[in-house]
Amino acid sequence: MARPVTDGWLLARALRTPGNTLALDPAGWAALIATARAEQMIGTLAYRLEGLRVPQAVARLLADARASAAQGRVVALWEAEAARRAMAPIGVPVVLLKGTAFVAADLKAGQGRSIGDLDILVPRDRIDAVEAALISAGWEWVKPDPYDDDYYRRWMHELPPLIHRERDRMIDVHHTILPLTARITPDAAGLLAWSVEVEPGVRILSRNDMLVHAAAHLFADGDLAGGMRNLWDVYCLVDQFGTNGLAERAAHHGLGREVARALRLSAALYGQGARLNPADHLYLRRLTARDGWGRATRPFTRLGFYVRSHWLRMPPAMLVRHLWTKWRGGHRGDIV
Amino acid sequence: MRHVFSVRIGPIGFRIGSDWRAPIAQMESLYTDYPGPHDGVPDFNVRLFAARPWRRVIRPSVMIGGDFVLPEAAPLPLAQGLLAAEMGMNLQMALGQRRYLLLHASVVERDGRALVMTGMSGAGKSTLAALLGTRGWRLMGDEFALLDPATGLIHAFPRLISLKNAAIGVAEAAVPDGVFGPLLPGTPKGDIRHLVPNAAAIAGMDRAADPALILFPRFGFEAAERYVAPSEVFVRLTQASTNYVAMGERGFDALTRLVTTVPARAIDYPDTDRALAQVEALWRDL
Amino acid sequence: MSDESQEVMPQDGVNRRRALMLGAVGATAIVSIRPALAQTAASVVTCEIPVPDPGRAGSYIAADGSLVPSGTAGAFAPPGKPYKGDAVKVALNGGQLPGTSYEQNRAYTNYIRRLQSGTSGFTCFASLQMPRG
Amino acid sequence: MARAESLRIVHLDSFTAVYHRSSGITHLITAPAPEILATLGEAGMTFAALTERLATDYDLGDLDADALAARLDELVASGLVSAA
Repeated sequence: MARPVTDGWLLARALRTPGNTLALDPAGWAALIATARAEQMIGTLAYRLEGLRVPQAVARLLADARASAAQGRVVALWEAEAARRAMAPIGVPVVLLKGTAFVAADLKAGQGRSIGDLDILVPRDRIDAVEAALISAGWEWVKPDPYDDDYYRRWMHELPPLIHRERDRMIDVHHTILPLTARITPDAAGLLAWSVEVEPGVRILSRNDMLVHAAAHLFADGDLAGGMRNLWDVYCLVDQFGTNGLAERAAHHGLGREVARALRLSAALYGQGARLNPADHLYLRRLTARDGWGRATRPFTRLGFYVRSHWLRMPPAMLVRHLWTKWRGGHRGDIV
Repeated sequence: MRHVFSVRIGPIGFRIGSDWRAPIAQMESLYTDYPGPHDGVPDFNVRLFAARPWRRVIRPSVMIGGDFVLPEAAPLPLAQGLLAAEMGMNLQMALGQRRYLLLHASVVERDGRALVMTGMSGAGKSTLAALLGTRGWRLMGDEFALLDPATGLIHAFPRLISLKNAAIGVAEAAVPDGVFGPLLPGTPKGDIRHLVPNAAAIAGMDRAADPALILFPRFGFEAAERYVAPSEVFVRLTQASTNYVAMGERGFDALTRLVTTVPARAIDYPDTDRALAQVEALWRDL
Repeated sequence: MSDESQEVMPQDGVNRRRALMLGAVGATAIVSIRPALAQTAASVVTCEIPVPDPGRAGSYIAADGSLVPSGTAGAFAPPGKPYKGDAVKVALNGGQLPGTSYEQNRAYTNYIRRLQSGTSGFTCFASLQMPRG
Repeated sequence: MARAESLRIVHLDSFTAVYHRSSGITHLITAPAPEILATLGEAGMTFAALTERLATDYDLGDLDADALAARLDELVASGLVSAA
């Protein structure tokens, strides 16, 4: 390397070619670990580097991260099981999304992955029944703010978040994978119809739909926060299952462009590389905006993507109203 | 970051970065006899930074960041930058430590055996540990006991001793040759002054010890002591641990082993002299 | 493992049959340990814990915190009024509930530790198990 | 039919600490819960068999089936016992 890498590429290269980390000096290791923690990928890195002859201090730290991820997996699967038990009486299976789905099905993308909330997908016409079943099983509303609540119910693709009163864990109940205000409307019924059972009452999306969801979440919804991790998911899913039929499925959901971009960017970061267009480079600049202390960098690029994420989600007049309400409420959003 | 200081406290390495020189200079001076992180790689990072670039110079206030952060943590004035650094290090341990079961406790050692003192803030566990450290005991730490699930041993974590309010005068009188940090008046926790652990504590910080007695001291009452049942010790220590649940089965095994093999007593004490005598008597009777 | 394991787990045919109380419907035998740092900030000062649950008013509280018929030897009459959250917090951390003897305090705090979801005061108890300053 | 889940059980005093492997949650339980868990075992048994077995091993006084059912329900609610 001509000059030391000082952004998210340090992490991307370590994941792509673990053996190269053996050339790192102590400062390089410190930067890699801080970056991986900030991107919530320390568990992923720890599994990826397992067995390498890294310095002892690093080996200990990575062993801790693996133990922590293993415990996170237990807790995530138990939340899924709790939701299954709560929803069994109303006959709605739990369709797991994102991290919990990966660990439930033992996918490569789930190895060491940090998992926050439990995300599930349910049929839109059963959402009231699901809400009632969860509340009777001990989940409670998180947000008392009436604007937020109203906003969720009218415009979002999910219920306002619920938290379990004894276990302190959140559940996000989705009825589709993009906000209703977004300009793209994926086939939510099709997602459910093509889902596959991993055990009785517990299902995950089909492999192509998991990729479509990851891409939708990254490029048609969010501001790319957590993007390095999401693209690692994409890389692992493609590596494990290939892309057979993916383009057709993505087109069916109206997300062909987003899926194609996810494939290019994940290959650029973690795989064999890809032919990138100018916009792709801008995305990568945002995705890797992280320094060796784990700090967010490139504030203007981040701000641009933050505004874009809202633009995608809402019609302009609504966006103005939303940002105004948020601003008045003192929420500035996590843009820097 | 502009200014950087790395240090190892017991088994744990830290890298502290700061937008200002002053907190780093204070740490360099107070931690002067401490080694650096194993292999040069820190376990945790702490960042002291200005909320907005201009707040580096205009009414400078220190935000605490790091690998693990609590939302809504309030900034401290730059004059309390040393406290900010110490809080940042504690926070990394409280939120991020996964190798050792972390017990909010002070620990001293004699003959390879550890006395663990836990209880609410203000119970005097820091002060007692500091005083015992001058009377034939080795101070292992005043904030966290690091219980190793693999061995059942307690590892030392002798960071600067954090003395609050009345304890400052007590320690200054009892440890006249001690090295103290600057007096930090008016912090969110009252007046604070740090005491550097003595040479024996620093030189011995890589020696783990076998836990032999758990004490729940309580200051401000007539001298008394009582037996504490294992189940009560268990529940109280789960609540005195910031990572018990996150440690999973390793935490369960470590803690049940501790409470079923190590005796526990609650002691009330009216003044520190009495407390020290009570501790010595209990220790003799083990 | 402690010596008690022998007592609790009789080997078939060796020990004499030990009395086992199944308890009344509505009592509880399980307490779950919650994380000490991941709590939502519930109000500690304003919540209250009745001892015992109003549904079992009149019961006495035994040393281990279980509810027993009133007048049972070695058990304690219930306190007249519910305890405030902050008083319970102090007691759970080794302090004393106001106006109690040592044994009485232990019985009441054991009762509170055994509170389970659905019992009055449980949410308050749960919110008390928060990190200390 | 009910069975005890995969558990780590350590008897402390009048309370018993139980680690539930599937959930990662620690419970502190007291009589009669430890005895019920030990009797059920991971193989499990029916309610009738459980009642009979407990009555053989312990002096249950006047056996109250409702109370036993309530204790079992608590164990199911905590996740320590799975009903099948």
